[in-house]
Amino acid sequence: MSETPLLSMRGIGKSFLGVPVLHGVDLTIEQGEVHALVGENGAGKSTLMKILAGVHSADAGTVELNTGESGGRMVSFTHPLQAQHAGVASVFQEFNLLPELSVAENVHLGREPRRRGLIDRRAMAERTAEVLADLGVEDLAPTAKVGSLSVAHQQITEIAKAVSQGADLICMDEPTAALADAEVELLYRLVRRLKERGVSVLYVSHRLKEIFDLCDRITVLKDGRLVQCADTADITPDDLVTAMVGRRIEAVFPERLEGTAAGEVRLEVRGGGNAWVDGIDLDVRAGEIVGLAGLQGSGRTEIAEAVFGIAPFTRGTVKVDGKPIRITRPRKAIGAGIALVTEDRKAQGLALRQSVRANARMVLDANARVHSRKRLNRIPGLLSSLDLVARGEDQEVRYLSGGNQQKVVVAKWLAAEPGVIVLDEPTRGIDVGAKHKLYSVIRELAAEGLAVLLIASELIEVIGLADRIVVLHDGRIAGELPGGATEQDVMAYATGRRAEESRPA
Amino acid sequence: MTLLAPERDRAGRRPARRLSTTALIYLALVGVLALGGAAVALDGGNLFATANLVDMLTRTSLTGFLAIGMTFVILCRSLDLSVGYVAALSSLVAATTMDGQPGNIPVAIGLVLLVSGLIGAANGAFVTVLGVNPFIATLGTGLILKGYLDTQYKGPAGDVPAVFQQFGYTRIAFIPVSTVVMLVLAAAAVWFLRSTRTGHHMYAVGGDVDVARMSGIRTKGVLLAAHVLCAMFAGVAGLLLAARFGTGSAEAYTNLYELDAIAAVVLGGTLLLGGRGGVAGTVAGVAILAVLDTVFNVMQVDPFAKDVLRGAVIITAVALYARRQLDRTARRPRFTLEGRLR
Amino acid sequence: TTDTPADTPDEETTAAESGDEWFVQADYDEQLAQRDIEPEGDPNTPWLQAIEPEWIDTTEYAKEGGDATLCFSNASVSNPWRVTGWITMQQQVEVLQESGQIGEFRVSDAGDDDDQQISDIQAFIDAGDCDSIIISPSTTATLTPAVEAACASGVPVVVFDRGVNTDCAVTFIHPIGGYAFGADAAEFLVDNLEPGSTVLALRILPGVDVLENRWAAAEQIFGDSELEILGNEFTGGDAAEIKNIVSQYLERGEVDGIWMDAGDGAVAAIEAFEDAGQPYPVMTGEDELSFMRKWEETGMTALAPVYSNFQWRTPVIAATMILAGEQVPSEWVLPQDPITEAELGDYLERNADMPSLHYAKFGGEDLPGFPDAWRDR
Amino acid sequence: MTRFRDLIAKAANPTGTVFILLALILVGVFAMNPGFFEGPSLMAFLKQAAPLVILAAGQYFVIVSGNFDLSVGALVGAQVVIAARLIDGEESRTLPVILAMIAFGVAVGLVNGLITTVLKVQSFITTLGMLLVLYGAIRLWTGGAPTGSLSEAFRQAGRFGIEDVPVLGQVPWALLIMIGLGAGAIALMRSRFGRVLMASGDNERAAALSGARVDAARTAAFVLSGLSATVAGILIGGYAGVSAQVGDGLEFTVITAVVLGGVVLGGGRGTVLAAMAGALTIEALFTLFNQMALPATLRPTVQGAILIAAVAYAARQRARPAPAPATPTATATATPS
Ligand SMILES: Nc1ncnc2c1ncn2[C@@H]1O[C@H](COP(=O)(O)OP(=O)(O)OP(=O)(O)O)[C@@H](O)[C@H]1O
Ligand SMILES: Nc1ncnc2c1ncn2[C@@H]1O[C@H](COP(=O)(O)OP(=O)(O)OP(=O)(O)O)[C@@H](O)[C@H]1O
Ligand SMILES: [Mg+2]
Ligand SMILES: [Mg+2]
Repeated sequence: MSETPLLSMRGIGKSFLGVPVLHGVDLTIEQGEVHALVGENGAGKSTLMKILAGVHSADAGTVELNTGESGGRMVSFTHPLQAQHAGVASVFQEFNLLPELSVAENVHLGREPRRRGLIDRRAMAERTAEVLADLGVEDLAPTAKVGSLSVAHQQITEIAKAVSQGADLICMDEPTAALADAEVELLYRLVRRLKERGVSVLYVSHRLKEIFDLCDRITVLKDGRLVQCADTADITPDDLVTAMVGRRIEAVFPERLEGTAAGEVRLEVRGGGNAWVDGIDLDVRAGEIVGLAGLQGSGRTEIAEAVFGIAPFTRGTVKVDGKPIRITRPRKAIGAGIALVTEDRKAQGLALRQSVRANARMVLDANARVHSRKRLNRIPGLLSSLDLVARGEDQEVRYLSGGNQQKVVVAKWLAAEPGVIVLDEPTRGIDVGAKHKLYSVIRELAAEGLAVLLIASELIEVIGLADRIVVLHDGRIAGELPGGATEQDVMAYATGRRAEESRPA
Repeated sequence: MTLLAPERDRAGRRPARRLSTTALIYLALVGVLALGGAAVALDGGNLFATANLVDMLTRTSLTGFLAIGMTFVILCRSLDLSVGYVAALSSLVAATTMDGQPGNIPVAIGLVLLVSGLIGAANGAFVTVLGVNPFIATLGTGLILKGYLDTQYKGPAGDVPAVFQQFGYTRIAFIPVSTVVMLVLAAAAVWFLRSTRTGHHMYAVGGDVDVARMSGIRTKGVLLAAHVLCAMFAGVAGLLLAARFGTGSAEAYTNLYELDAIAAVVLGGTLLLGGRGGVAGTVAGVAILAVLDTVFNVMQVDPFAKDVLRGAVIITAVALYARRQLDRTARRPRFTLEGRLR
Repeated sequence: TTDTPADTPDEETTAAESGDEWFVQADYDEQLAQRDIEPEGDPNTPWLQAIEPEWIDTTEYAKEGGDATLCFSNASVSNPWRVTGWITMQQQVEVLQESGQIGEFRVSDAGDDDDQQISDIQAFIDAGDCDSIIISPSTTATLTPAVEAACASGVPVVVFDRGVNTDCAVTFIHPIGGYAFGADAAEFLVDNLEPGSTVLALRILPGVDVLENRWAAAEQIFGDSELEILGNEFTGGDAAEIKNIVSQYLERGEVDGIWMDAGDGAVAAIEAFEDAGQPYPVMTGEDELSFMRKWEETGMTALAPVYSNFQWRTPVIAATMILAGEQVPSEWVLPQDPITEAELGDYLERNADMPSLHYAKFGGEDLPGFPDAWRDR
Repeated sequence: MTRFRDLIAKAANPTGTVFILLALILVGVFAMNPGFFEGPSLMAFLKQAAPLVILAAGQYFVIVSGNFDLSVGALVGAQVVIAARLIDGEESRTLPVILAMIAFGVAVGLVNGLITTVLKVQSFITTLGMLLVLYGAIRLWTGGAPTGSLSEAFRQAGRFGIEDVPVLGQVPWALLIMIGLGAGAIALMRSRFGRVLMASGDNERAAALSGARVDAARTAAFVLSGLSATVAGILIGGYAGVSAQVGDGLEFTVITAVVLGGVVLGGGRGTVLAAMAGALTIEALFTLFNQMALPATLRPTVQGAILIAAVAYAARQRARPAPAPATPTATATATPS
């Protein structure tokens, strides 16, 4: 690989709303290589990729692209289309499909094949079928409506869309996040095929195994800075983790606060089940942090939603503080003292155009049973104890950074003084400082006697914070581990490699 | 390469086939015809007598033109409240340009399409460039046109030559020419939405502008095109008015044609939120309204009772569609009944 | 097939109103003169009177056996004047049905939509079983082709109220007209106000010919007078709008006279003077009862010009006459006398049971449904 | 200096735009007719404006929760006709009929709300259908034109006021009712209900997951709109009496007013005060047209142009980049209140 690199980005800087998220990052990608971009949540991987794809424009730095016959030239894309024309295709982290259209229409959206000026649907279907066949996908009809597909098939559609653009460089942001094992296998084949054809791939993933299986080189980002760029052969998984995290894992999580003791069972589920989960037995005690671990799609969010009454359990029993209760709506859950920090804070947690104050008191305002003057008066104190950074309580939350938005969400629930709090991916997409703050908040909550149910995709978070870890596999509890268990143990259950023998049927 | 229907591998079994929305609406049309026919028959009449068929079909043409145009903008998640004014203005432009001279007809048609197209472009520009909500933008355009019409034309003006009046009056057997033209344009619109890029992209723009933009679609251009087309169809409606009236009439805007058109589009199964539906459904929606009107007319229903019934029918129909859409977002279950027994 | 009588480029109309001028001197002169002509016929049945009728023979339409099917295409019943007239017409029809002259009476209401009315008329033609078609056109010019088509179908056509630009109908029934209405009102103001007085004109809508004619005549007369016209405003016939406008004029200065092109909402205009603490203006409204009652109550100087509501009786009678082969006037001009202060008490007494938004000269006192049909509409 | 900057910032705020527009129009009116600002004529202006302001407040609740109410014009008309027919000149019936009207307004709002929230019919269609139903039903009931007449007592609220107040002349009841209801609306928006309503319009799902009864709040907004139409009907009927055309087209005027007030169709943004200011602005604009003796037929044109320009201006303001946020270094913790 001595020729000029396909892509070289130099000194890329980017700020959102005054908060820098990338500081002078360099990235080079050679022709035909699979290049991994790794880093913690919020490290800036997606942002860097979006700059390359023309979704965002960089505040500083240069991008030199060496595709096709045109020699190296400086580019600065202001629109995804420009990037596509220059040979850079992207599969974004958020889905980018139109559910009402068919697979073929989505794959060719904006680039419909035409015959005599008219859309050639036959060609569209044929080419889509070819692309899919090329990718080794056999069970996806080009005419199927995307809205009716499984998440995995939608992801495949996205990839097919990128591939069909005939790009020299394809960027994939966590393409396997929604895929089951067999489907991941499919993606492996797919990436290798692209590589054989001389296409370069920029591969963003949190799954270390994939990175070592697939990638030639690895670039590590941390807090928006380039930490390391190495050949895969020259680095071990342990080194990589150290590079990503930058400190020893144990040091990351605050110690359990003094005086925290597991008390009475506050939340008890027996044989809980609905269309998405089954046979759930769960106890969360006062002062206890229970982690829920599992792969994507294993049903963690569904348990949270069932406990909170969004998609209630249709079988089994739930007791809160010893009292049996049928939680059929969020209002009932809130009345019973349960709080849920949802996984998607923008769609489910915040009214983005309202002020910090309005959001923070939303739960109190909406529920007469928890509303009180005393609690309202506590809100400012609550916000400052969370170290909220904002111009004031009147600022609209959409102008806050992700971490601060999350603090507002947490504040709105704490304002209601719940007895049980369920946190679904509370640290998703927020920066390290804010994460740390949240970790200590979670510890404090436990110390105050709350029962905490914590869902996190980052295994280390569950391992580092939870007193007990309940591992899900395919909608059922696969096993239970003590806090501090190894990732391998958790993964053994999560992947279904190990099932708990001792569990009652 | 196996091309399994994805539904099957997803749920493990093929769900009961659902009728497409358009098919459902045509079924509804048949139902309305049957019920209406029965009601009229009980009343001692015959809904399918030539006179009534002609009446029904004639009613479809004017609303048809407006509703087809409206379908474009609604598909793009926009709206046009100015079509009634555009139609009125177009009837005047047509009639004054023709001025009784058959030779002027081509110029007049061209001018009408130009003027209405420009108004549509203005609507589109307000929405896309100035970022004004379409409801407000087109309401504003409507007001501007109203002022112009009231100031400029103090009543009917212009004179439509007899040749052009044929457009409004001639029939082939019991099918009025205007209805044939409407159906031809509807077919063209179906083709346009299906086969041209701009038409196809309207679904994308209405479905999700961001996705459309990220896929390289010039969303503003598409929206603009939808508005231009909508206004041009309103221009054609104005031509029909001119042909029917033999003159141009500013007063035509008082009939709230825009609301009729929107009602027909929505009855036709096009989502008011954009991204789904089509002209085929719209034609059925127009037809349903026309059948109802004819039935009311034949049965001598009080004109005010007609309004009540119309309002009720529109709400009921949309409520039924909404019901169908509810379960579409449902998440796929993992533990169905058999899962539980497992 | 084609429904147009077509190919008859209407020479007589092309010259007429293709422009935007509403004033036609000849028509104006004729209408003003007609006001002073004694109509033929019994003054007790003004709906059967006619001014300078030109009787025409209708034997070609004569039909044996009575029980005729009359088809009526109504523009709308969207304002109180039309509502009153429509009730009168229905009552008249009942009488004729009882006497066996009319069998079925079929109606379409176009809701003020010209295009709709064209369809309605076509439907009558296509049905083929109408013995006569009665049309109250929603707009003059636009309904012309449809009326021509009705004529061409061979059945006798009766047009009333607003006209059309063709004389193919067997008879066209109407009161004297808009110029006379506007002139009656304007002359009254000129006569009852000092030179230099101010007058505000309140109008309903622009662009409606009967209304435009009223204003055109008034402008003519005001132009020759020494009255100062403060403005002419469109109110949409909405009382609140009328009161707003009058109040605003009163804030800026005195208003001595009010000219209105129709009576609905006249009371609101009067109240604006009361609320502003100003003396009552000299005022012209219409023979609408709430105005006439207010007029009597306040004792103000006023006139109720009339656009004869009783004309709604005439068309059905005319149709039966035609079908009986009797002569009818080719243009049936009905009298249109304004109600003066001297007649005010009399008309109020005769209509004592009637609701507001009823028209004093509705001419249905002798019909069997009186007074319930109008009172409990 | 900072105060001045604050002022500029407020003005640039889309919600602030309406106050500037109102001020400009009033300056125009003053230039044409300085007498406008004398007590009595100002009072008369406010008396005329009161119904629209009250309707704007009602419509605001619906719009801010993410819906439309196109049926208010027809409802105002219906209420006036109902009042005239049921009272039929009998003073003693005034109060019972007003109660019946309130019940009717609530019922119409409730039906609008339930069809929209329970049957999931878009409010545009629901209220369009309701418009047709009300328009037709009321005319069916009265045979096409209003019958009966209003009592003197009924007309008090809309027509009269506290007489002989120094400087002002008559202080209209309508103005007092407007101020009372306006204050009530502002208070309501600050109450828990208002906050829930606002949140529901901004992010329905987040509100529901916070335990808000989104559907109930939205239905309540329609009921409030129905009530505001009832009060507006009482005032308009009282002000000018019955006519067949009353209420026609009011729905578009009132939506225009609310939007001029910077309230965004789609929900979650704007204040009720600004919405009411939008209604005053429209009324002031009509007054200005009148003072300028602008030909009546041209007025819609000017109105349409101003509407588009004002909304485009507000959209521009909104699209501007966010105000400079606090930098992480200058940690400004939320101010304790
Ligand atoms: N549009 C935006 N506006 C404001 N802040 C943003 C925006 N997009 C990203 N950020 C912030 O920039 C930082 C980097 O985000 P980015 O999405 O690039 O992280 P990432 O490395 O892809 O994380 P993950 O692994 O969670 O996907 C985060 O703190 C995020 O909150
Ligand atoms: N059996 C299944 N097969 C495929 N997709 C599923 C299945 N069950 C759920 N999903 C979908 O996968 C996505 C993630 O599922 P779920 O929310 O249950 O996972 P989770 O364990 O909470 O993971 P995460 O919170 O990390 O997304 C959802 O969109 C869900 O609809
Ligand atoms: Mg990312
Ligand atoms: Mg989840």
